[in-house]
Amino acid sequence: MAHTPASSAGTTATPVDLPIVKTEGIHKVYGGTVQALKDINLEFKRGEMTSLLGPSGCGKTTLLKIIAGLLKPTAGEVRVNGKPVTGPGPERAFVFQDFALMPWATVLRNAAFGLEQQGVARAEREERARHYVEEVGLAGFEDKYPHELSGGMRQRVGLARALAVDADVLLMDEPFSAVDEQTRRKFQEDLIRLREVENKTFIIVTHSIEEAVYLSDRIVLLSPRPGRVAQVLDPDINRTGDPDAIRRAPEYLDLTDDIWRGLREYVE
Amino acid sequence: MAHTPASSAGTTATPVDLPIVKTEGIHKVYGGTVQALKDINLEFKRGEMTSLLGPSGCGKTTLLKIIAGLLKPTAGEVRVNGKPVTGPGPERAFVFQDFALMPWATVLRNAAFGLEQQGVARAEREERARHYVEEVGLAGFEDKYPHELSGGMRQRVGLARALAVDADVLLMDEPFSAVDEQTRRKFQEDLIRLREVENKTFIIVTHSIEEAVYLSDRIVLLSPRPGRVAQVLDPDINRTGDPDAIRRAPEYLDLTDDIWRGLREYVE
Amino acid sequence: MTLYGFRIPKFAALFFWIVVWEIVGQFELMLLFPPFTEVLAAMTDVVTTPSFVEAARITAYCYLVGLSLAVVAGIGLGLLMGLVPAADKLLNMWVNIFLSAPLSALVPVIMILFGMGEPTVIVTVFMFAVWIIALDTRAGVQHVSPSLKEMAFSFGASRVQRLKIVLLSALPEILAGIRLGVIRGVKGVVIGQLLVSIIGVGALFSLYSQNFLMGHFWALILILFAFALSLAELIGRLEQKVEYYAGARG
Amino acid sequence: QDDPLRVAMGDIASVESLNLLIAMERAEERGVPMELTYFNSEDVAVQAVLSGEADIGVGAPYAFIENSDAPIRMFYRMSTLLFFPVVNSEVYSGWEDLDGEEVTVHSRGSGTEALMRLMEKEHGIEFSNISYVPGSEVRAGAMLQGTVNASIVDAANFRLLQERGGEKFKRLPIDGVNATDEALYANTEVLEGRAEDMQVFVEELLRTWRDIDENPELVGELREEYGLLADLPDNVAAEAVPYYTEAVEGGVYPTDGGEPADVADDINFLAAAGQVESSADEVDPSRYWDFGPLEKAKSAQ
Amino acid sequence: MSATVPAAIAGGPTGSSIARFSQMPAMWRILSLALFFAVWEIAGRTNFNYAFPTFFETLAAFFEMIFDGSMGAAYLRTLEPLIIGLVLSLGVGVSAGVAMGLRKEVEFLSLPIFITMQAAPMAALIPLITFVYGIGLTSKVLAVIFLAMPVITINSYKAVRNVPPSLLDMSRSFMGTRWQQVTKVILPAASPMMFAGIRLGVAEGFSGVVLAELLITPTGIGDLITFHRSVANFAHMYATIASIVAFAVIAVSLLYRLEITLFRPEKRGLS
Ligand SMILES: Nc1ncnc2c1ncn2[C@@H]1O[C@H](COP(=O)(O)OP(=O)(O)OP(=O)(O)O)[C@@H](O)[C@H]1O
Ligand SMILES: Nc1ncnc2c1ncn2[C@@H]1O[C@H](COP(=O)(O)OP(=O)(O)OP(=O)(O)O)[C@@H](O)[C@H]1O
Ligand SMILES: O=[N+]([O-])[O-]
Ligand SMILES: [Mg+2]
Ligand SMILES: [Mg+2]
Repeated sequence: MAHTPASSAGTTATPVDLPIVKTEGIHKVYGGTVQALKDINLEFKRGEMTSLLGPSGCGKTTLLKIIAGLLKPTAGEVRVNGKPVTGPGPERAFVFQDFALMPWATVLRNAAFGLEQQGVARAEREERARHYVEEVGLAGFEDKYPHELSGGMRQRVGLARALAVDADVLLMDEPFSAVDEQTRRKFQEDLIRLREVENKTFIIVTHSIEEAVYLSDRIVLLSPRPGRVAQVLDPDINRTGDPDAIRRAPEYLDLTDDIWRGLREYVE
Repeated sequence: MAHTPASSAGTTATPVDLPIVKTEGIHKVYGGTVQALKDINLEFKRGEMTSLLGPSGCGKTTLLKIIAGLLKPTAGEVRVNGKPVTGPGPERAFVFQDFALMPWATVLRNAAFGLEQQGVARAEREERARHYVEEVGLAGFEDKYPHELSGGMRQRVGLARALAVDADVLLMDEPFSAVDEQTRRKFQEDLIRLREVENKTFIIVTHSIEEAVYLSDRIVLLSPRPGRVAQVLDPDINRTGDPDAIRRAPEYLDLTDDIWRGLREYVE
Repeated sequence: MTLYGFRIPKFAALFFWIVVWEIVGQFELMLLFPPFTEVLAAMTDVVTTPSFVEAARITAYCYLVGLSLAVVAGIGLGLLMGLVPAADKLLNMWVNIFLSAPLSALVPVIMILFGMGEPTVIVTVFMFAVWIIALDTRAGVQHVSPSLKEMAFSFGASRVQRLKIVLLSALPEILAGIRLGVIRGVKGVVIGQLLVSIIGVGALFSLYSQNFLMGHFWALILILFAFALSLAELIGRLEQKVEYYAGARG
Repeated sequence: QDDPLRVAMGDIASVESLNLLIAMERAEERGVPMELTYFNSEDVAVQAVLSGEADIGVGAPYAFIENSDAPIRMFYRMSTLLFFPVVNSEVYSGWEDLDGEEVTVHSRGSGTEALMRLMEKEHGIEFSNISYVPGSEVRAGAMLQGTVNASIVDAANFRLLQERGGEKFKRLPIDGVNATDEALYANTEVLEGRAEDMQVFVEELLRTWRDIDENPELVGELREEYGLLADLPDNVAAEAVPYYTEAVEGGVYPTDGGEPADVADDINFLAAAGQVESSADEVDPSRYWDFGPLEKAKSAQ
Repeated sequence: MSATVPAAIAGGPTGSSIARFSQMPAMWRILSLALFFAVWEIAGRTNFNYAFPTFFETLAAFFEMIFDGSMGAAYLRTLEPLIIGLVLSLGVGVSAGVAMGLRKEVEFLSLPIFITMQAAPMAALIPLITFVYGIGLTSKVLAVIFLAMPVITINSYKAVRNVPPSLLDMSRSFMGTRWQQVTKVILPAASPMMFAGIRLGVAEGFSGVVLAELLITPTGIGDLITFHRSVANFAHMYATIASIVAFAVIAVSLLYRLEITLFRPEKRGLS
């Protein structure tokens, strides 16, 4: 089951191996009757990429939004850098499944939106946003509007927006689900490369076992409603070098099969 | 490039190894300017499962619809069992990306729709539809309405409808793209099993390299617009036994990588 | 809405406003509002006069005839526009013009063309209701999932069958259009009767205003309002049923 | 029994319509069924007569006939124009003061407007604006409140102004105006097709008008006898006799039902006011009037 | 439907140029107008109704009224209550709608009123207004407000309510204050539907002012209509009615243009 909680209280310095995000006894009940999450105790280490995997409706999105501070848990607490979360904070940034771009704003303004709300001056925020728009591979598209982009490109804007605010933790809810297979595959490879450049902590919700195994340092499997932590796995896969090599590593294949055997029974 | 055409003219008997579907010099131009397909010459053998794979917008759907008789080619001809196609016919059945179910009809009535149009009496068509609804794993859901089903289950209804008319050729346009990853994986396994029971010819459009390699006897790679046949591949993978074994077969992995290397440059 | 932990039902707000109305009326704060109790008292007076029954009959008759014509013509027109692109290009502009035109300005024309009595009121109801029904039907037809149409075609459905599928698929939009048409039709019947000639409810309005019967006037207005709202609610219910039955479309 | 003769009024019946209502009752007693319909303005009533929804209309549709050549003809002159131009004496004292000022009349194309236009010509002045406020009582009310300072009202409301305002309101002189206020008209088909009924009706109109001319008190008696305008509040009903007494004195109700010379006067008046383009010299009265029923009725008496 | 025959097969270059020609919306509009006017002209010439003028008679009457100044004067008169009423409806309607969208308790109290006002035949109130406020400007302005405001309010309310929840979450997750959320996300996201409501409201406002001018006292356009009807100048009456209909339609489409140029940068150049 869940990891044993590490000592957490009172540390002001946050060494690299201490958890940057910690959930303690999270419960979530919707409308008094629907128990979505039950006693979630998890730790997310700085600089790691964690996937939340589980059957549909098990509470993945709910958990991610609680960590983001967008939802309040019914019981329990989320701590980021040791401080309890009471709402959204500058150290966390969200990437949305449906992109959540403003249709009336250009790529650049969308990417700079987090900074705009923080009151960063126009010239500076546009410079920073421009940098990340390039980093996610959209150089030249700065003045386009979202409806002029494909799904994959729109999600790249969402990613640039999250990167631009320079948060430590990136929370992504099925970021590739509205994107076609081949684009998705490319995106995954880009994400691995991006991780090497940016030292961020990623928490990704996904339905894809391959994606989880391919991308993450750690996989949290949730059980069907009420969502509990069923298993925490640490794939030991070398992600340096050719990304294609990962997909044929025996550890990758074994883990994928393992997880599939565990989840198959819940499918339909 | 394309296979050498087999002798085609005038054979009334259609031995198993003769192509059941043949496209000859298919061109398709949309609205006078958009050339979607250019000179497509292909043969589909009876009982085989063929995947059409290619970057977005390369004309996969167009080709499938031309074969189905839903679209007219600008030039060229499709022959099914040697007879030129002029429109939809009873020997071909289509499975739609968005399921195309009638929301006001029950699962059973949806599955029986093709038979209803053929004028089959109610009792008989319901019996046949019921058989296929069970075969696709929806026993017990006959009287439900589509909105009461999950995406995967809806597509199973679409499949049952296509099977019920007992067509020789099943044409499927990204049948799993609106279905979540885990369901999709299950569905693929079921499709392989179904193929063993029903002796049908399948033509499947997909974006997923893994899916194409996993499922098909033959893969047709189309190049970006104007779509031409870039390559025809015959994966030599043993599909009997454990379906999970396929995903770790070296031939499977090699072919997937090969194709990805070819397609990657077209992505975004 | 909850207040101090208690759930307050939605209609409670209406009671609040009725109380406000009564206070405004009692203290004569606004000329427009006589005390609500006075209006209620007039209500019984209004519904028991013989002319009310006759007015209600004429009004209901004109309304129902006009609305039925509008439903039939609107669905037909919408289908035509949805299915025949050339017809759409020719007619769409007019449907939109009539939808945003001040139709009350047309009543004098209708009056001259159709006479002073019921036909004009019927045509007015028709004019108020038909365009929105046509436009919604058109939208419904155009939004029928192309794959559903292809499905019917590929499984060998006949023309009639395919038209049936189009109609059934467009049903939620058609009903939404009819609901709007029903509401607009009530406006039409009132405007028609006010402008055209002194028949039906219009006659009662003149009677009350000539005799300075404010309470009666309001009572009649409330009856009309209640009629319009109940009709809209009724169609709304039906719509929900279809929406549920049809599930999430597309 | 015939279909009733349907009379279309452009307004709801009031005290001023009692003479017509009495004549209709009397015609009914002589076997001509009559029916009254109200429309919400005079021009709507004309449309009703034209389209055959009513047989007889109330009004003076000269301009309408001139412009449309519609087959309708007037056949009985019910009243002459007796209006009182009134000004607030604190503001104006004569016609000359109204030059460049605003006056308020009943409606576009009404006799009140025509009268004011004629006065403009006669006195060589020009109003800055003519605004329309239907209803004499409404205009009188506005004058009492001081929101209107120059208007034109009927006898009853002129009396009201004098009662309430005394010296404050001054009547301006008008000379030599003989114009029809209200007449009865009908479709030519009706005039021919139902000539006998029309004759009876006109006979009763003449009789009633003469009776009232002799004795205005009769209106009150007959109202009760026939139960006319029963739901009229008592205080309003009590106005009837004084109103007719005064109107008869003022010569509002001619007893001859009209004659061709009146038509010429009407046309001169309306032409001066700019409402018709014809001039009396060139116009044949039969374009507007059918004196047939009136002549027959007179000779039958 | 989808099986359109490619132009290349249908008729070579001619076929495709016809196809391209017929794709031009302006051409269809002109064609549609021309057809309508032709039918009007022919119907008028058949004299099926004494009061039905031909199209050209109407057009001549229109220009006559333009040049003699009566049309201009009438519009000046009509526009006064219309503009006052619309400005008030816009101000009150949009703020009330947004307030209802943002605050539950405002919604609870006010929504039933506006729903009633939108669904009910508010025109029935016009005689009542006259009754109470007389025949002046106030009554006409109120008539405009009664018809225009409900739809503006309800649409503004729905627009705020229909802002995609993920956009709200987005603004919140990037630390937007409530004020930033409202000004930077809710209002821009709500503006298309709000403007749709405003367009409907303006159309209703036209209806209101015409009704007022026909029912309360004939002034402006209403006066032109009734006057020309009373003297059987039917071509003038038709011209007046056609002009107010056209005016309303043009005003509504200009409003749409304005919305696109001011608030919808992403749609510029699309239509
Ligand atoms: N606002 C809400 N009110 C009531 N129930 C809700 C609400 N949001 C989610 N739920 C329920 O809570 C459970 C968990 O929902 P959640 O969206 O977190 O699941 P998920 O794992 O993200 O599912 P999916 O894989 O389909 O995205 C589901 O059963 C859902 O129906
Ligand atoms: N009705 C149409 N009119 C004009 N162009 C069209 C039409 N349908 C498709 N096209 C164009 O033809 C090309 C091929 O389209 P098609 O839908 O066959 O591609 P596809 O390979 O199925 O793409 P995807 O992978 O995105 O489904 C595309 O460039 C598309 O834009
Ligand atoms: O009655 N109307 O509100 O149009
Ligand atoms: Mg989710
Ligand atoms: Mg496709």
